[in-house]
Amino acid sequence: MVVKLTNAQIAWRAAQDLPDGAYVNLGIGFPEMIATFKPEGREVTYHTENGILDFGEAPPAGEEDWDLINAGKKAVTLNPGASFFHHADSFAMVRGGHLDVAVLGAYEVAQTGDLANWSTGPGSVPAVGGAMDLVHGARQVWVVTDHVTKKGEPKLLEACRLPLTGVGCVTTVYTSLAVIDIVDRRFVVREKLPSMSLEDLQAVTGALLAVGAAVGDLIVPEL
Amino acid sequence: MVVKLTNAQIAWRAAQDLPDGAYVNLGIGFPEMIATFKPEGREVTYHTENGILDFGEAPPAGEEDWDLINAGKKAVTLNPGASFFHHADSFAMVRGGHLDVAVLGAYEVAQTGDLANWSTGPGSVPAVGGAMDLVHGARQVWVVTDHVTKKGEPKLLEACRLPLTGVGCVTTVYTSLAVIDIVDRRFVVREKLPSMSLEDLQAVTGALLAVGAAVGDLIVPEL
Amino acid sequence: MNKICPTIEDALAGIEDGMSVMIGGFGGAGAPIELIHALVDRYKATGSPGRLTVINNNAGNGAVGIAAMIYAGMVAKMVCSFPRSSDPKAFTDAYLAGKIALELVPQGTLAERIRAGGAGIPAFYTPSSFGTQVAEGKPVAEFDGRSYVQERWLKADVALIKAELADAKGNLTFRKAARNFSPLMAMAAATTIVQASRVVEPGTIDPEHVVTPGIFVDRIVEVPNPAQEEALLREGAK
Amino acid sequence: MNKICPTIEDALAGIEDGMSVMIGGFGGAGAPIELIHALVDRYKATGSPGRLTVINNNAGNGAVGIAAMIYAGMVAKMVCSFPRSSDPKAFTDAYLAGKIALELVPQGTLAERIRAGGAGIPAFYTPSSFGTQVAEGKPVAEFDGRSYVQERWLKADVALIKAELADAKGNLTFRKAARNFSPLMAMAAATTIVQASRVVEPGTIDPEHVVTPGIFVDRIVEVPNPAQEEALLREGAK
Repeated sequence: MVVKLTNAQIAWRAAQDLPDGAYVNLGIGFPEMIATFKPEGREVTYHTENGILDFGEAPPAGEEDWDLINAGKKAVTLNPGASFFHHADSFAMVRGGHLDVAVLGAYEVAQTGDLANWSTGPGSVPAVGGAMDLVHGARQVWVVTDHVTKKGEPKLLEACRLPLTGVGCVTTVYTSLAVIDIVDRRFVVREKLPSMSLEDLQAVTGALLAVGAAVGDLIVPEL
Repeated sequence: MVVKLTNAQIAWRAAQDLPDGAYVNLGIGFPEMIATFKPEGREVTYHTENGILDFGEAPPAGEEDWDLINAGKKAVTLNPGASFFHHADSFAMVRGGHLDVAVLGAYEVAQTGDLANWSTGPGSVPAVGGAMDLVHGARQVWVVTDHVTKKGEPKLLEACRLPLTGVGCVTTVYTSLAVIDIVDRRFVVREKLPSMSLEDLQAVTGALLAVGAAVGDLIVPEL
Repeated sequence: MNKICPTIEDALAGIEDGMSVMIGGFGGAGAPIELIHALVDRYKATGSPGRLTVINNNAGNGAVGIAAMIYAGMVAKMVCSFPRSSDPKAFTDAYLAGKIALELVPQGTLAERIRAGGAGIPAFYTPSSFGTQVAEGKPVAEFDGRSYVQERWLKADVALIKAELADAKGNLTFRKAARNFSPLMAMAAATTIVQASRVVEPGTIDPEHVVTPGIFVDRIVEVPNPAQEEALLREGAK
Repeated sequence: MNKICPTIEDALAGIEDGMSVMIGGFGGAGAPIELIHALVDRYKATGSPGRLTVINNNAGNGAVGIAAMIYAGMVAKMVCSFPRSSDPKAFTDAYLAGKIALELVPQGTLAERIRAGGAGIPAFYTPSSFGTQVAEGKPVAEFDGRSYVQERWLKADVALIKAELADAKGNLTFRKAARNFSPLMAMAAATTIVQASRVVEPGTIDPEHVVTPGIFVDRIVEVPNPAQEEALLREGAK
């Protein structure tokens, strides 16, 4: 049986691809873990929708300033060179193509790059936040996600079934089993767990997997 | 023969109508004189397109700071409570309806409120500046002008002949002979020089003059 | 042109049934708690102002701030991007019971629509929400081969915002990420009402450091040591 | 991510024939004279970059700054609102001789188009210029009974701007009304090149006082005691 990656390991793997000097927005929750695993020596500047550029780690417990929070409403700190700005300027950064990478979670991703991550359908309270802006602004849009749902159903599909967050926006998916780029409306496997065959991966994926050059081994540390 | 008002006297008359507490943009040149004649005790905050609110008089000669200028590129000073902002915020103030009054010069004004003040037609270098924004942003748009051209032709017309600055935008015209409001696409005389009959005024005006309630006397001090 | 009001009640005068009210803040940062609760108190005492449309990024948390407005029954509609919080019960219950309407707007579109309202831009195009349910019924257009959704400006009768410094002319600064939507809302509301932690003399705020120029502000009331919504909630406020 | 360049020439690297160049400044306030003249010197020495489209509120004054670019023959087109100045001979002669093209844009529309370029808004509606020659050929639309003109975003390959303080991360402040178009141009250009009167350590500029956050800035060169265009002209510069 394949031992799939933990969320921390998925976050670690995505973090390895952060370009030096990049401006990055990490979505609320799971994607936020990526900051923890930024490789040494690489400089990354984090943006949060609520109006801070270049924020740092969480403060020690008890030292929070609740006017200094990120989009997930968690307390943060500032790095030297940080700045504050209002929401329109913040989303000018997003929509205007000034971010290098945005990372989000997903309910479903389609081979076309469509993303569904905001609504599980009627009956609940819908909430979209900044996701619909982020997916159309950043130069690269990454998704971090388990490869399948809790019920074992594929999350990577030919077409999304749930309400869309954005059309043709996702560039790379980091899953618990593989790293998959979306190229010309196809899932192209860049890396997969070495313990798994391509056929195994295909079996838990809802769309045809393509292979670019060689498929690398997805190897991550114990975390 | 009627002694018409000087530009200073026209500016003085317009200044008497500045509402207390108003935010006002005075166009380059002649309209700028209005600030000189602001009635005592009335508080008016001046806006300039190039990003200053609440600027004051010109500094003494030799003490100019050429980074502290108005839209006419003249050196100004700051009042306590002044602020700087960029051009998009500055025109948000203009276009967004935050100014109470904008005052401009005119080549021609039509009874419909159309204004022509930027181009004398082909052959010269066209230049429009901020006028096209100002005429559609401020709550009141005043024109200060001689009643007729240098050749004695009417400047108040049924329809403008020169290229328009804005459509249906002018609310009041302060001329060298009269104060005329534009109401329901008609020129309505509010005041005229006492030495002049309505017929005399009509004779130098290129559109029918209406009379609202009583026509007041346009009386200004020697300046 | 002294915009300073002696009391919160003076500052809030004229807010009537059925008005639209923009309220600053993102989560607890920037929430004008004292202004909101004075309005809730007025509603409880007089039955007005009710049937309000409230515009905020969120839809209340716990039982304070906007959640208190919802519990009091004075909110008919929320316009927001993220009507969830650590404790969204006030809104969730009212919404699922059909007692409150929701206009869901992507966060960046919400910010831009408010700015457009303040800047006299009646409509603009954005890529955000193209091809999604949120864009249903909205005009779309293609520019340079890419598809965009047309969005309309958003204005309001009143904005309630929290500032750090204010002067009598209405110039404002904000505290850290409490800035968020507040400078935009100040532009987009017919009447902008500000609670400031400190009122200073005009000229005290460096003209280079003014975030909201006074032209966008109508009334200011000083509220020293204001409550912070998130801190309140963590202290267990009900 | 140190954005500081050792020399003006390094900062200006990569500006090529035919590019669009936004240049900050309104009149002489904010004109990045040293950046401009280094580019003029390069053109005179190498014949490149020529055929530039220059975007500025004005079109040069006297014989310095943008006027020097025009005299050198490196400008194919001006996009501006007011191509007049106390001494507009450089532009006027070139324009009347048919050697330079002009796109005349109302000042507020110019500012908003540049902001839209930086903010990812491909088009917006404005009342400005409706019913005038300037709006000819542009789509119009009615909103709430009022007529508006559709305007497109404006982007550029390069922005040349003048700041007061800058840090290695690209954060900027400006000096008084020298701010004008510069923060917008920094957003709208693919490469934003800044001359700063003083380079400071990151953290020196209070995060509340940053006017242009570093994300909008690519390269910075320190130019202490920069020339001020208006002052130069009044000193009789040729």
